[in-house]
Amino acid sequence: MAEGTQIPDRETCLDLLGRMMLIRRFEEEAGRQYQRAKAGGFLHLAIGEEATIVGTAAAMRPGDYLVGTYRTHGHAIARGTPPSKVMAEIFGRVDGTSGGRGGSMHVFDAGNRFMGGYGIVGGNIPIAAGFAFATRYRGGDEVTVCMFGDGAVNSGNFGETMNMAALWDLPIVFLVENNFYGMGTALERHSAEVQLARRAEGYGIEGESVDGMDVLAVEECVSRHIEAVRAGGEPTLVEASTYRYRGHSAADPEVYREKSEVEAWREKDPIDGFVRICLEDGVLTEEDVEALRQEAEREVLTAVEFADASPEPPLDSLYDDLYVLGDNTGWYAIDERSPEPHRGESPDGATDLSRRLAEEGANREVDRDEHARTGIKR
Amino acid sequence: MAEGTQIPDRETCLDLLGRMMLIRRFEEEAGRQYQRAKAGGFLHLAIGEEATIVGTAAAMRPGDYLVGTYRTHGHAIARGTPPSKVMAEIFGRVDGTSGGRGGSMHVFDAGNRFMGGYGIVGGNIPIAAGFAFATRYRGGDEVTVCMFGDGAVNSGNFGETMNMAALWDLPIVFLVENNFYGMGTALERHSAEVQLARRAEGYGIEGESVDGMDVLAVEECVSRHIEAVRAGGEPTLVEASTYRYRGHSAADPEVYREKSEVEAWREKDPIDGFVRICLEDGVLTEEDVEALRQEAEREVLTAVEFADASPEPPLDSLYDDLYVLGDNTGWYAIDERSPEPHRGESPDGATDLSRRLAEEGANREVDRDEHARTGIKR
Amino acid sequence: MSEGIRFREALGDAMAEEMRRDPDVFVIGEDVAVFQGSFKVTEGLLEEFGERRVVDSPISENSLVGLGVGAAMSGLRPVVELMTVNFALLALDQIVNHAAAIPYMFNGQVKVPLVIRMPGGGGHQLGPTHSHSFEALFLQIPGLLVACPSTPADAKGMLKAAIRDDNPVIFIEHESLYGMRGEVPESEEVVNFGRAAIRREGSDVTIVGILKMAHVAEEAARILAEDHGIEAEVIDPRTLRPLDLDTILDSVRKTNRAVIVEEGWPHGGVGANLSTLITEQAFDHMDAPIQRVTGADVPMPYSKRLEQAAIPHAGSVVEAALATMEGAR
Amino acid sequence: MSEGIRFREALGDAMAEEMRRDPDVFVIGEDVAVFQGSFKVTEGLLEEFGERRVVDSPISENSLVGLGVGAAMSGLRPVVELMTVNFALLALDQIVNHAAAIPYMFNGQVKVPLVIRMPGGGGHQLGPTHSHSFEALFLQIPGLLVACPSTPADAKGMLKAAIRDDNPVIFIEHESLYGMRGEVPESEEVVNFGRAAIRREGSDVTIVGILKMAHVAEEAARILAEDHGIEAEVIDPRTLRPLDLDTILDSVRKTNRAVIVEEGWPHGGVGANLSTLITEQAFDHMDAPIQRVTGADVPMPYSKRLEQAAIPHAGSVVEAALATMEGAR
Ligand SMILES: Cc1ncc(C[n+]2csc(CCOP(=O)(O)OP(=O)(O)O)c2C)c(N)n1
Ligand SMILES: Cc1ncc(C[n+]2csc(CCOP(=O)(O)OP(=O)(O)O)c2C)c(N)n1
Ligand SMILES: [Mg+2]
Ligand SMILES: [Mg+2]
Repeated sequence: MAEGTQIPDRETCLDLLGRMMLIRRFEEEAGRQYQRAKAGGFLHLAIGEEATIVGTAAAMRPGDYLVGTYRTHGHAIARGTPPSKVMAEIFGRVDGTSGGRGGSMHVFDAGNRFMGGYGIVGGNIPIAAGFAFATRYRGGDEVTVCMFGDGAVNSGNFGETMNMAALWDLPIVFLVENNFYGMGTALERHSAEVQLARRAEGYGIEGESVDGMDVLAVEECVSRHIEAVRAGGEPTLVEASTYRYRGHSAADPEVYREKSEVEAWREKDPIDGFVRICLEDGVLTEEDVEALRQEAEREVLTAVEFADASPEPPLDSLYDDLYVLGDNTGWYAIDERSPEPHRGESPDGATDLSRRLAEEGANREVDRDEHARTGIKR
Repeated sequence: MAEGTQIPDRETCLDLLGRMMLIRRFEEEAGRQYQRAKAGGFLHLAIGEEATIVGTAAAMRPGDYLVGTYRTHGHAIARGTPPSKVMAEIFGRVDGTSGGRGGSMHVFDAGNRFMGGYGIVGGNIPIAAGFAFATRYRGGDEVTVCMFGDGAVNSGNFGETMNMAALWDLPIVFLVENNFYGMGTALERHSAEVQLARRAEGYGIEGESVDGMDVLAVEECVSRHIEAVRAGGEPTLVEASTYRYRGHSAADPEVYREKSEVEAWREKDPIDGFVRICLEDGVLTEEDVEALRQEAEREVLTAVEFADASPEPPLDSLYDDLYVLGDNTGWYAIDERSPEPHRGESPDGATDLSRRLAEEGANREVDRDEHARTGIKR
Repeated sequence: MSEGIRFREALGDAMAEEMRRDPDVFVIGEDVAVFQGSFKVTEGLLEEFGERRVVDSPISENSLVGLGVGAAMSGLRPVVELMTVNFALLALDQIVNHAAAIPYMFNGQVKVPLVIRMPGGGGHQLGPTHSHSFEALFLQIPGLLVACPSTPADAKGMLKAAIRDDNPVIFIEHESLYGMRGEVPESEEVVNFGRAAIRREGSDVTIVGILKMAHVAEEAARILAEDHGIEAEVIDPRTLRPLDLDTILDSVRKTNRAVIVEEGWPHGGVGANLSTLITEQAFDHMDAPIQRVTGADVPMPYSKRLEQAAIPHAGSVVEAALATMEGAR
Repeated sequence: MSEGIRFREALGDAMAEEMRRDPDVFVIGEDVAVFQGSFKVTEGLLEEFGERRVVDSPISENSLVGLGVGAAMSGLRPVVELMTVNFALLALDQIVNHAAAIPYMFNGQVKVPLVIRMPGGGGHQLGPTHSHSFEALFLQIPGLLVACPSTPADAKGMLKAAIRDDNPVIFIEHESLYGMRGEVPESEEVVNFGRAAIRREGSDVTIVGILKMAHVAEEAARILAEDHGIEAEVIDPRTLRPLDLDTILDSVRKTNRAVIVEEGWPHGGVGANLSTLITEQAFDHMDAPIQRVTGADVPMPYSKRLEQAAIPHAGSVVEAALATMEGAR
């Protein structure tokens, strides 16, 4: 922990620690459920990065916008999204944050101003600037925080959007979750300048690095940036150094790093470290920590039950929300399995043949080749 | 002119001045020919930017690669491309550098290592890095110089490629021709940081600004960078401050700047300035300058004659060079006007109907609406 | 000089009216403000609405569109101008993976009421990188609406409809049409999508064309009538998504013959899509194979002669129509 | 476990062999080296060829392809891996306005012998941004070659042909096929483009499919034979540019019926293009409208049930084939 950081009050400590423990436990469970084939696709876990996530979320007001990547279960939860809805999304169920349409990479919860969940590296960056643009346009005082990985700073969007945001003084804080790898490519093998906060310089704005394993340091640093921006300052770039203990996604053989490196980072574990100082300080007791542990356990198991009980999306919802129907769009699509255009006005556009074939497809044993579960995944 | 710059020998002065005067005269004539409808499309003139162009070209070895934008008549000429071939390209004729296929924006002369001529802002940047990559791959000592405008630094490609080049130590010098406008948008209205050389910092490489109206300063600066790169140094970013006297393209009403600003820059005219110091120094005489003027006049008028005499591309060349024919590609296309695929092996793939209709289209009075000649163009 | 206002003015009026009506509408793009628009479509907007609502963008197409997507998700109604359709390739990730996908992938929690306007097409000797017709690329993408107006009245009415619509709209303008004049109805007239226009009635052959090719189709129909005594029905679908296939099918069921003319490339083009849809649904009505007249299958050459040879003209459409008549049995 | 080597190994072997043969061939892409390729296609290459020739790239798709274009113009033969086809949208400007256009627009002064490999397709619950089938987008572009192998033998032979070719090649691999095993001929075997493969002979109906859908087509043909006594001819075009239309037309002239199955979206798709080309050239031979079986017209949903409903299966192909039989007159 940074020198001279003040330990906050008991309530704040319980909150920060509770959120970190909940997210950690959630992620572990998501990984387990994935192994049990409850979830499909990719599963990007952020275990090890909880201080960066929770410290940032704690620095935000309810009305502020948080934008993340495809590794954002924790971000949504830290913003207030119920874990059960995140788990249901991972399970692909109707009660998921995105109704099972988006999956683990595309969690979204407008109500809690967790604004996604984006699978394209760097794709979230200009969108976040759009939220900030809208805030400035309307004269609001919300700040947008846009989080992305060290790999994303090399995407064209990063430079383009940094310039726009700085040029127009958009109320946004860019936050690099530097976990030292973009997939299997180490920071120094993908970025010419490894002090990522320096990327701010070319745009004439401020950059700052913070220890992303220290929740208090993150909270303090990000708060400072958010409030400076809220007060009308220029956008800034914060680099939080952190680490993911797990592979990039569920089936990453991790040939690109040494076990010892992972171990060394585990020594700096954000949860263990925070527990230690809270206990040392006396603001929390062992019993407090145990209570939080049990609470996290309970919430996560409830989330799994909830997700399991939630129905799969019905087949006739396949075209729902593709278009907002209105004067321009009374119908939306020519489906492949019926020669008729689907009329949006009629709730039941698909022909019987169409429905029957879709059922068949959906229910059919999925022909997974070996890499779908055990093999190669990003 | 920069303090303490040494005036070079007579031969060098004649060369630098001669090239600048030739390019200036060429550009003026191209503008005139465009007004007379000898050329179509866009015509981007670089009048005012000759010192940056010639100073850079003079710093290069014959084997080095120069990559430009869509404002590159002068760049090609400075590299050694005959003005007549550039003019013929502008006229859209078979003897043009690109056989009339590319036009003013897409001049290309592999023989003189002028590597284009690219219409997409920023599109040339990674391609230039590709040349540098190939040089490094082969162990050659050529350096690539990639030139682009102040507007192009905001393109995604700029950041992406700067990082790659710096990461892999590619033998390339990036050179921003900062003429203070991207079309009608002034530098301070498109770029958060107006000292464009500072854009290098985020990639951990060196940036330097130079007076782009001073051919000796440019030559000195760019030479230094090229030779440092050639010696194995990291890539660098040079910002040359310059100005285009004319509009962005041939029909730009220039509402975005004051006449007085243009006048102020004309005071710093790169040709006038260089003539002045050469005369003051005594290295050149008035007669020398007059001889160069006449030589430029002659060359440019010859170029126009040449271009005028060069035939239009024949219609049956329409599909030439679309594909390199080989084992994979014996034929290339299904044309719209004949139901037969065009066999590349037969020199005469088009059917009679196809040929007749194409002739008709090509010869037909072109239905130009008002903006084609006098109105709005980029 | 013909009557009415110019196509570009109609577009400008549409934006101005919608901006007056709805404070959430704003315009952003390269050189739309101080420069007044590279094709002068946004002329006067800066003066009336100021810098807050008429915004010059850096040359950063993907982020420009992405910023529009985010602003639209926040409830604003951005009209993003891409200077030309050619640069849309740089923004395609934001268009396809974001604008088009977001409402669906986030289960309808947010809308993306975004208009992306872009001039396109060939004919002005802009060469291989600056002459594209990408209608066929955009019509593939579920989640987008795709508008292709061919008259000043449609330009205005459809742009107003696009701005009011809650879906992301690709709005393609043909650079050759900006100077065209035409009568434009009074201000509140909106031209809703998904309704093809029958530009000329006829019973012998159906000719379908969009953008500049809608006019080429009409010209061909005139020649067919005058020189060949053939009455062509000319249809301008106006929007490719949604597509008013019914109007086209009704016509084809009457004429039993069809020609589709488009400026884009032949493979996988607008014509290929329409031809397939028509054949699938009116197979028994077709007396001859549908003829397509398309741009040549090459990057657009700069040379005027080659360029004109690569772009469809009325003569080719006439030949194609005659070919459908020959094919009759 | 079936015989032969896996699809991904076949691709890896092709690259390794070509790299041994030609020192100008190199491989570049995100995580192709140390990580061994996100789908392990480049496994072992770093070890054999070293960092100079097997290069991990930052996440910078447009510049990655652009760098490949420049390197190819300099005479190298880059094999660029885009981690998946979904990210090709970010590189489309370099693919269309540069790789495809440059040889033509610079009048043949330079070649662009570039291969861009990209895994694609749906079926693994990767959701709306990660499940695209963009074959129909690439086949539109003159200047590109487009390869879509469906077997390990083709994967190897076609990738070798692609690397030796002097044109820019889009090489699409289906993620579901990487684990598939098959016999692969000895090393110097090259499978040239523009030659469709007849996967099964039959005289009742022609079924055309690429990538994973080539296998779905074969499965449908088996069901048609076993359950319905219908003999389908199954054709895998293998390359969409050049397209071996002759082989397809020969088949259709024999069967008089056709079904096209593709994973991509229905509008302007591979099927629409093929259907139009077939109808144009074999109109008099068609006894029934050509049937298309395509992916659903939505961004790919994540939910397994919805995703499977959005992807074509053999059952739909069988239904479509039966429909062409019904339509007979
Ligand atoms: C544009 C794009 N390119 C490639 C990918 C594949 N991909 C997914 S995550 C990832 C690594 C990203 O690394 P980083 O930004 O550091 O984030 P982290 O995964 O470490 O959180 C890559 C290459 C992608 N999703 N989007
Ligand atoms: C990607 C892209 N966006 C927009 C354009 C249209 N355009 C052509 S030149 C230009 C301005 C470029 O300014 P700058 O880079 O400063 O170069 P300059 O013209 O001043 O030499 C623009 C916007 C383009 N050609 N390519
Ligand atoms: Mg990372
Ligand atoms: Mg400029």
